[in-house]
This record gives sequence, structure tokens and C-alpha cells, in this order.
Amino acid sequence: MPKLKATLLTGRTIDQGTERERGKFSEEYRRSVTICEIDPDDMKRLGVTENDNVRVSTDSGSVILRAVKSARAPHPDVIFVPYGPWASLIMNSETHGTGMPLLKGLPAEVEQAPEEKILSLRELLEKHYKREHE
Amino acid sequence: MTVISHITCPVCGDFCDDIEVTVEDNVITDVKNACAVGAARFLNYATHRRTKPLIRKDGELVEASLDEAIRKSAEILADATYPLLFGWSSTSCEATRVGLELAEEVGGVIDNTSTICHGPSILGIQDIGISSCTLGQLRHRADLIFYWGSNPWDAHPRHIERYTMFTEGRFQRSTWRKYVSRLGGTVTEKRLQRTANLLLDHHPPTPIETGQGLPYTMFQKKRKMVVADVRKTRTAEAADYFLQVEPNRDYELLQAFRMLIRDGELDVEEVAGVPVELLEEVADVMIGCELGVFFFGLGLTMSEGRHRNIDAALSLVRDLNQYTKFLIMPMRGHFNVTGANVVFTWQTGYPFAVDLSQGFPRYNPGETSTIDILRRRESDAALVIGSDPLAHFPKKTAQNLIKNPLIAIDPELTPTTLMADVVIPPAYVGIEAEGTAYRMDHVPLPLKKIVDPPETCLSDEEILRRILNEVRRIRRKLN
Amino acid sequence: MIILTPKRSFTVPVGGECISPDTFAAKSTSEMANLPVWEGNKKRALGHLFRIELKTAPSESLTIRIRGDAGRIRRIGAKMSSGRIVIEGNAGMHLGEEMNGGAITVVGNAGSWAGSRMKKGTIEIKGDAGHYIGAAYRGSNKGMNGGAITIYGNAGNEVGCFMRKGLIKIHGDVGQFTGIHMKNGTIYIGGDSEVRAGAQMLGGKIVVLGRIPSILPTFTIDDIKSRVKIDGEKVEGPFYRFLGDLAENGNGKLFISQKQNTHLTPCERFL
Amino acid sequence: MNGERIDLYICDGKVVEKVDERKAKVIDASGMMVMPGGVDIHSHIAGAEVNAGRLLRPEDHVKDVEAKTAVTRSGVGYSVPSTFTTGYRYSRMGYTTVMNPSMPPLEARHTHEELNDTPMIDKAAFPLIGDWWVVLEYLQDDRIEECAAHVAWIMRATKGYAIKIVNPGGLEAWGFGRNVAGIDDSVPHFNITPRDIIRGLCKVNKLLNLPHTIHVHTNNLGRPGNYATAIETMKCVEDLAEEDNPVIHITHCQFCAFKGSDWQTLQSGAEEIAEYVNQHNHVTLDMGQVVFTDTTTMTADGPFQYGLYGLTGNKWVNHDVETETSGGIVPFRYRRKSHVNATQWSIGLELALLIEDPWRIYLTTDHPNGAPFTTYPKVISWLMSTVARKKMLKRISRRARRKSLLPSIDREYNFDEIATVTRAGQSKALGLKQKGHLGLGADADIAIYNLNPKTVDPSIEYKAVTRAFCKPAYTLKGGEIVARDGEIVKPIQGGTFWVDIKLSKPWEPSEDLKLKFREYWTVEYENYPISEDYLKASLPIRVEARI
Repeated sequence: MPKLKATLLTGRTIDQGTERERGKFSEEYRRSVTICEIDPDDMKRLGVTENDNVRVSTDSGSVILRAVKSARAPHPDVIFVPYGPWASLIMNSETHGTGMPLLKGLPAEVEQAPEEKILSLRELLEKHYKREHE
Repeated sequence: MTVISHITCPVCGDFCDDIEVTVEDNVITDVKNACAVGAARFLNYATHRRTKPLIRKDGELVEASLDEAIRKSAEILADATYPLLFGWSSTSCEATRVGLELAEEVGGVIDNTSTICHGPSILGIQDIGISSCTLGQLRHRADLIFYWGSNPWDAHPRHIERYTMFTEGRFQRSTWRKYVSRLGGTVTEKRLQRTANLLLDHHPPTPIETGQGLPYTMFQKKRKMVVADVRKTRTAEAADYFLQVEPNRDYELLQAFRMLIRDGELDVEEVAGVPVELLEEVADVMIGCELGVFFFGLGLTMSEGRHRNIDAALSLVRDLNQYTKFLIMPMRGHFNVTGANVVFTWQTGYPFAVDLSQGFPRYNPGETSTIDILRRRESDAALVIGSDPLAHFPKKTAQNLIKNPLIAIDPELTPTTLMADVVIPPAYVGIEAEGTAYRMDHVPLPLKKIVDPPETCLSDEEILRRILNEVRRIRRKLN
Repeated sequence: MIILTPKRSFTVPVGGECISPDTFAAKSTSEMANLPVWEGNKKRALGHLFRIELKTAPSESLTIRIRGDAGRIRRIGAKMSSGRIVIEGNAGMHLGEEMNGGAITVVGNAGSWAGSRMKKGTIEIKGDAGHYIGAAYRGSNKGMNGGAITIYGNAGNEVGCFMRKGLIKIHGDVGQFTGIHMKNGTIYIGGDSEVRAGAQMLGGKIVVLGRIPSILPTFTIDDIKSRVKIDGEKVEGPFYRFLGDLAENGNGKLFISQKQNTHLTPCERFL
Repeated sequence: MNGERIDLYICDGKVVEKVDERKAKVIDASGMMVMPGGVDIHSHIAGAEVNAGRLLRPEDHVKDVEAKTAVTRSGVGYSVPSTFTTGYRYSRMGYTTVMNPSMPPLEARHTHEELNDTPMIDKAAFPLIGDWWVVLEYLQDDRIEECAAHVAWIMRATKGYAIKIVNPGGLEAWGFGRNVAGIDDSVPHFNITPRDIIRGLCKVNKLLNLPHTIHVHTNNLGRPGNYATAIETMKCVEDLAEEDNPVIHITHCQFCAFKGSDWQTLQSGAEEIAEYVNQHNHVTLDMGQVVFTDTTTMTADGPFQYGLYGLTGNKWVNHDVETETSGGIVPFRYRRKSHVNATQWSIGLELALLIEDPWRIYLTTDHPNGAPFTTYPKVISWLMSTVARKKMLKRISRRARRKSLLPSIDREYNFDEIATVTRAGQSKALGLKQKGHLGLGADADIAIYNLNPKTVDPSIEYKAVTRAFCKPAYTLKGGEIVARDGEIVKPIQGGTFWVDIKLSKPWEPSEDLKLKFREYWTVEYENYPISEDYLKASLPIRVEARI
């Protein structure tokens, strides 16, 4: 299966900004931040089309997101995921002595994941952040 | 029905203060002047808020009285050896003042969200200084607007309209008309191109040269806009010059600009994917302007180089002042993250990442900053206010956060409140409670109370004050 | 010799600035045990955290030996001016900060800011070290101002930040921004370097024996040298010599191994 | 004070004629020197630029910290102390009133927030008005009365105390990176000169009957040859004086008493300035003394600060405030061996010693520009002792020493004169009638120094004097003991003075102004003013204007 080695960027989008106002657990919010913007040519190479699920992986983990064409392309080898709990799953916490983890410009890999589903926020929390109890 | 004007908008760092809202029966029914995000905040804040405090018992969050929740919070903090108090950028300065007193009382580390947004900018400023201003200065005088690694169109939707390109100043006019006609031109051109492609079944279309500085700017003496970013954003599309930077290479580009400004020659053909010829042209525009401003965003602070990107940007702007007037400003995210820095600084001398565990302020991001403390798993309790670290911190740090007792003061249901041990929903500051907040350029403005909060909800300030008093009571009893 | 053995493992940071030959000198073990130490926000006695043994061996200088992991103990040997500290495990951040003499040896790894603002003395780290080795404090332009740091493993970003004098030798690899803002002194890197070595340097010397992905565009190639001198010793090259950082009007020297960096060959046309 | 022994009675925070001694608490201050609490007319302790200075200098804080105690908050010190530490340190030195001389009006709310967190002292802030667009527009059309009404609005809106003018016209020019060259240079884009601004606001000040005069930081500050500008500035309002009342305060005068054509030929202009001041009663001044140390310079004078960056290469902060003012910060180390710095040190003392009337020259370091305020006791020792001066003179740059006038000056201040330049004169100039003396009805703000003026000879025992002024035995504020032997024993809030100006006919801002507001500023008119309840302890001073 083809894999894309890419640079992962995260950031704000106006959708993420407005939809979060409907509540973090709303479906609208989930839809606005579980996307991965990929260059249209890269999508072809990966064999995915708009709205297909993809797996995005870094050295800190992986997450399933929905592929969308990045606007105003070309942006070869650059992928964009809006801030949010899904993007955080694959962020590295090393700050190199600055207090700031590398939240933009991480090396990442993208591959198609047609069988996988995008977790809901509750499922995500259940899976990755289960509370330990004494 | 009442209409209230001159409301400040508690969303982004632009902190617009001209919002008009309509209130009917204590419910906001209409919002004017706000951007989409601001309007969504005013209209939706109440739809998914919580009103009752919660305490985790036997693994489940159950409703509790406010007194119980306050007592439990105080116990957690009073017991801790290295508690962390995080958030502060979405609350009032008044609440932050009490928060600092609380942090000092419990001997904790207090940190605000700039630690993961513009913390690197502050580190840069501490090495270089900063040549900055309030936003009106730019509105009146700036004829060159440079956005680097920031996308106001999405993150600060009214920024361009209120403070830069599309605003009328004493010495500078708005470029709105120019933009509209150009946008029209571009759309028409694109449409023609598409039709031509369909008809002629040609090779792939050649990209239209809108951004690389030629047709529209040649005779333009008015305001100019330059955008440097790793992606072509909507903001970039509106620019006179767009520099598409290879990811993580901003530092090289900034330093190259500094060298060009000094009239130096570069030994290379391109820097960070941008041809040196274009850099030289833009450098000339920078030197030639009457007053230039350099806005930078998280594109610089969060990518490789971090504070050194800012170091280079601040140095570039400082150097430019030998030729013309040049100013620089970070695009701050939350409506009061600047205020959090301001209050931290006047009380402790340091703007974020302040360790008060030894009874006096210590500061060293990388050592005393939230992400590092959590990564190394040093803290043994935490209080989070007006922030959602579980949604936004890298996974490992967020996982470590919930390995210890966690108090969350937040009106909303968020991943953090869902995982906390104590949840106290406060009155929404800027809607249900008043206070002070600082715009991104350090201009302080009042947060307003527009509607009454639910009966069970106190302001952040009052909640913190009560926790502080309770901690002091516990301490007195122990002695 | 004084031997400190941690009585338990630590989670919260411990302020270890009292662990210094200067403080221990002429003190009895019970006096040492009473020295105040911060563990998080709790003020404790040193004896509460460590077993303290005094082994009277005729030695010319006072030696402190830490047996066990001191990875959470910060500022060990800060401001020390004489004597010796040996840490048999890891050392926490700010090891030997503002050191003014004496010697520190770490058998394991050391945290960030080791040797920051040091003026004299030597620090030897057998394992890896963190970031900001020999650096300045935030906002200050006064980094390491003398003495020597040797690291046998790797080091992180900003080695020698605002360095003014002295020698930093790293036998392994380093991260980005080695020698950022350095004014003088020497940094030797036996392994590979990440990008941006010498950024904003005003003077001094950085030698890279291994590979470096790229040289900043604000440096200019000036010569090819067959060898370079470090602290009196000759290191065989050949080396490209770059000057910079020109963005700062700097006059620093960057010696980059020619053999390891064939991708830099195109630079030679400017010679 | 002159060794006179008296009983002082205090009740409800005031000095009274007599109290019932059986019920009263008695402080035995025999053998000690009792003075009114210190008053500082010019010290940058709060607000946007001070806080930017704090943010800029972690390396300054780290060397001087204050841990929390049972009654006090923690903080950091040295050149830009945190707010609590500022209050404590002033109080521990026997000071009870401090004026913050530089408040950007748009950011006034910030200044007051910080003043609210500055305990132990009474305080006030002076809004920067000399480059305010609306003011410039009124003045260029000579509409003095309308301008006065507008300034009254500014004072109320910002809760200000006095009119501050910094490099008039120069800050507006700095908007485009330029400056003005002297008091008759024209201000770009306005039909006005610095002279017009100073004279206009001086007239406004008189019309409004403000308790303090205009408070002026002159043009060309920090430039060789600027003593002439300073004298012209004083001269330009000579005719506006009535009787012997001052109409202008020239602040941190040391920085504008430079003679010479460049840094190489720099010498003191103190003699010329002192000569003028000794012959004219319409002016008061403060020293702006330099002490050799590492400090942080900060002024609203953007172009001056940029020049200082150019000289030092140190990190530089600039902060322009739309339509109003600007500001800048540069860390600076004054070196004994620098001919320029040593000359500056000499100039400050020369001014204080050559100006005859201690009621018109006040002790300041323009904190933190010349040095932190904690160096005042050292400055006192130089004023009181030729021996102390000689000792320092020996250690400074030889070139500066050769040119210094100090060896030729024998004058030594006595304790009375010290009391005048550190409290009595300052409160008189500020129009604070209840401060700076211990007469009946005065505020019971008192400093008791462990020093017997009868037995100590300050000329020789200057070190004992320095010690005593560093750590008074008692500081009383409003009749309460707040500090003892250099320790805070009772934290108190301290109030904020502002002028509550009453115009003869009520003045409402015109619709025109409200419209202008939208045009000129980026905040709404309605969000600009600060309400009185914003001040934690508001101390309005009622003023009847002449208009």
C-alpha cells in the first residue's frame, strides 16, 4: 500500500473555531477537526479520494482522519490537521528546553485506511485517556 | 428586549469592543458586528454549558454542592507537593490575580496557555526586545503589512478589516476596493481558464500569477500586503506578495532577509524554497515603506526553530528601523492570553511558567513549563481553569495530567472536565461576569456582564478566592 | 570523601544546590544532614533524603560521591569553586551552574543547562546531556565564560548558547542551533550536527567532525583547512571553513568536515 | 528635626493636637530622627512600559528575589521590581507617597490595575498628553478653553493627577520614525511646534487649577548640548507665571543638562541651568541622579530610547500608542569608568548642590532610569558629605573627574534640606497639602530614622546616614506602624489620588468628539473611561477649574 511521507501542520480554521462553540462533543465539532488536508496530487498517489479515511502516523502514535483536498494547492508533501483532541494524539511532547512542543512541522506518514473508522470524542477518551483509579 | 452596545468579544486576541447584542429574557437572541466565531460564542454558549459542580466518587462524576467542590479542591491543593495551576488565558485579569495568590499559597507552578502558543515569542523578546505598538498606530500609518506564519482570515477574522488593510487611517486609506476588484478579476480569470481548459483539452493549467508580485502591484503606491507561510491560506491569496516557505525553514528565510537588508549578497539561488530574486524584491519593499508591520503567528512559534524564529524576526524588524519605521506584533490567540502574561509579570516578574514552590518566583521555560513538568511527570495535582489541555496537549502529557488529582474550572463539557476529579462551572466571563482583559496589543478593555449567570455559578474570581480562603483555613488548622 | 545515597526515588524536583564541596567543607555529617533542601514545596533536611557517610581518606580536595540516581536533583554543584563531585547515576538539570572551579563527573546522563553560566572548572558527562549546555540564563547574553565541558554521549539543542569563553567537547551528536549567539570560545562536535550550527554567532569556533545537513545561507565559505586546533590539540581535516553569521555582522568560524559532507561540495565554487 | 524634641500625637491617621496619653500607644523615638513619610515625585513603578521592562529582564530579576512571609507576598526586585515588592521596598525606606509619572492614557486601566497591586504607599499617575491628537488640534487653533475642557475629560477618564509632557511633538514624529530637533521645530502633519504645546498645556493647567504644574520631559533629552533646550523650555513659560508660583516642572533634569557638541566633548550644563533656576521662581526640578549600577531605562520618549539602543546595542523595546504617545525600554549599565556616565553622575549632584533653594529641586533617580529607587540613601550621603563625593570622584573616569564641578562645591545638605528634597518640597510641588509635613491635620505618614541628628556628623559619618535611611526604625502610614527595622509588619492598600475637576459649566463630550474617537482610536469611546470603583482605594482631589 502506498505511503506518503509528509510534514504535518496543525492550526486553527474558522470551522473549528465556530463549531467548537456548539460544544466539544458535538458532531459538528468532530467533523470540523477530524480532517486531514492533503494535496490533490498526493491523494491520487495515495489512492484516496475526498472523504476517504486515512491513517496519519508520527513517532508518537497514529490517528484515523478523513482526507480532504487542500485548498489553494499545490502543497506537495504537506498535510494539515486542525487543532483538537484527534491531532493531539500524534503530537510529540518534547520541547527541546523551550516549553513548546513541536506542534507544526512534524514528520508524519499517511496511508489509506478504508476499514478504519474515525473515533468519536468519547471513544477517543475511553481508548487513550482512561482514568486510573486508586 | 434590550440592545446592549460596545460589548467586548471574549473569543480571540483581537478582542473587538464594538459588538452589539440583543437580550430577551436573559437570553442573547441576536449579535451584530461580530465575526462568525464571535457570534457563535454569544449565541451558543448556553446550549452546552453545565451549571452544577461535580466530584468524582468511586470513579464517577456526581453532582455536588459548591461548598463541597470548593473544599475538595482546597484539600487537593493543600496536600500537593508540586501542584500545577494551568490555563488563565480565557478568564479575567481579576481571576488571574487571585490565581497567582493561590499558587503562591499552595507552593505550586502557575502557567498560562502562552506556554504552548506564544511562549517562544516571549523567549525571543527577552533576548532581543521588541519594536511594537498598539493596533491603531498601524491603522493610521502602516503602508506595508507582513503576515508571517499567521492566518488572520481564519484565526482573527476581523483583524484585516479593523486594523490593517481594509481600515481607513489618518495617513493611509483602505485597500478594500482594490481587493474586491482584484478578487473579481481573479475569479473571472479562473473561470475563463477553466472554460478554456474544457474546450481545448490542454495540458494542466499554468498557475495564475496572483501572488508573486507582478500584475497588481506594479503601480500600486498604497498599502501593500506580504504573506509568508508554508501553505497558501486565504490570507495569502489576498496578498501582493506570497512567499511559500518550505516547512521548518522559516529561520533560514528570516536570516536571509536580515542579510539582504544589510545589503549583503547571498551565495545561494533560493532560500527555503523561495528564489533569492523575489526575496530581494520584497526586501526592497520593506526598506522602502513608510511604516511596516510584521505580524507573526504560531507558524513561527510552533515549528522547528521556535523562539529562534522569533529571535530572527525581532532582529529583522529592529534592523529595519535603521532605514524606516518598522514594528512587529505577535498574533495572540485567546482573548485574554495577553492579560494573563501581563498580570503574571506585574506580580512575579515573569510572564508564564512561574514556579512558586520555594516561596518566591522562579522562571525557566523548559524546566518550569507545563508541558515539560507533565512530560517528566513531576506534578502531583493540577488545577485547570478556562482551558482544555486534554484536547490540546500532546497525548503523553495529557495522559500524565490525569494520573494525579485534577480540578477543572470550566463552564463547558470538555475532555478535561470529563476526566477531572472536581469540576466547578463558573459564570461565563465576558457574558455573565465582568472583568478586565488585554487585547493582543496590550490595550486593556472591560469584559461586560450581559446576562445573569445561573444561580449556582460564581465568577472565576470568586471561586478561586473561596478555594484560597479554604486552603488558608486548612493550613491554620494544621499549624 | 562524602558519600550521599538517595534514600528513595524522587518524583517532584529537588533543589540540590547545597550539594557542593564549598557548602560541605568543614561540616560534620550531622551538620550536613541538617542542610535545607527543597523537595517540591516542602523544605526538608538533606539527611531526610540522603544517607550521608563520611569516609576520611587523605585526599587533597573534598570529594562528594552520589551513589544512585540523582536525575531529579537540580543544581548539584551550583556555584562550586573547588573540590570534586562524582555522580554515579544520572544528574538533574543545572548541573554545575555558575560553577567557579573544581570538577564534576557524571557517569550517567545529565539534564539540560549543565554548566550554564560557568566560569571555571570542568564537567565531564559520560552519557548524554540535555539542551542548553553551557548556556546563559533567559534574557541574558552571558553564557559560559570559561572552563571545560566534555560530553561523551549526545547533547540537545542550543549547546553553548551565548557562550563567551571556554571549551565544550561533545563526542556524540548534537541538536540544532549549536553555538547560537556565541561570542567566543570553542565547541567541538565529534558526531553529527543538526541544522543551524553557528546561528547568529558573533565570534568563536565550532568544529563539526560528522555530518551536517546544511549550512545557514548567512554563512560564506572562506577556505579549506587541512587541520584545526582545539585547545592546543590538532584535529585532522580537511575542513571547510565558513564565516558568519553575516546577518549579525559576525566573525565566527565554522569548521565542517569535508569528507563527511560531500553535499556541500557545490560551495567550493565560491572559493 | 534639628535635634528639637517634641511629642507628636496621632489620631485616626492624622496629626492632632493632643490625645489621651493613657489610652494611646506610645512609640519611643528618643534619640531618633522623625520626618514625614518620603514623597517621590517621579518614579516609574507601574503600567504598560514598566511591565514591558519586567518582561524583558528575567536576568535582572533572578539576582534579587523576595520570598513570601506570613504577611507579605513574594516577588522580584532590582531595577524593575514586581508590584508588591515595589510597595514593600518603598515602605521599608520610609516612603509613603509615590507618583507614577508616565501613563499612556489608552492603557491607563493597566496602570491602575498595577497600582491597585502596589501596597503600602499612596500613589497617583500622570497621563501623557503632549502628543495627543485632539489636544494638538485644539492647540494649533489656539482653542485653549476647549482644550482645557478636553483635558479635564482625559483626567477623569484616566483617573490622572497631572499633565505629563514628554518630548512634545517628538513622539508624534516618532510615529514615522522621526523626531523634532528643538522647541521651535514644527511637528510633522500638524501646524504646531513643541513651544506651542508646552505653552498651551501650561495655560490649560492654569485654567484647570491643577494641584501640580505641567510635568515636562524636555525635547532633545539625552543629547549633548540639550541644556540649552532645557533653558529655552523653562523660558518659554516665564511670562505665564503669576507671583512666585511655579508653572512648570522639569523632570529628571540631569538628562537634559548636557553641554558639548557630541559625546566626545560632553560636559556639564548644570551651572547654566542652576543659574537660570536661581534667578527664576516659576520652575521646579527633580534630579534624575545616576548611580553606577545595572538598570533599565524606560521613558515615553521613543526616539530617545532608539538612540540609546544605537549607542549600546542592548535589547530594545518600543511601544507606540495610537494617537497619543510612545515608549521605549533599553537595559543600561552606568559605568564609573565611562566618561559619559561619570559626567552624568556628576551633573545630577551639581544640579542639586548649585540650585540654592531646596524647595525647588528634588531627589529622584527617575527610577529606574538613573538607578533603582533603592539607591536613594546613597544619593543622600553624596548630598550631605563632600567626603563621600570625593571618595566616589576618585573612582570615576579621569576625564569626567577633570571636568566635574564637584571638587569646587563645598555645599553639604543638612537634615532639614534632605527632608525638603525628599518630602516637603515634593509634596508642595504636587499640591498635596496633607503630605510632607507633620503639622496639625497632616496625614500621619511618618518615617523614624535610627539616627540622632544632634550627635551624628553626616559629613563624616555618611555611612551611618546611608544605613539609617535604608532601614528606618519605623514607617507609619495613616498612623499605623507598617514597617519596623526594614521589615513589613502590616500590609496596607494605600490609596490612589486623582483630580476630580469641576468645571464652571458641565461639559459633555460633543458628538463630534465621539465620532472622532472612532476615527482616531481602535476602541469605542464608551469603553475608554475608567470608573472610580476600578480604583481599590480612590482618593479624589476636588479641583475647581477657572472655566
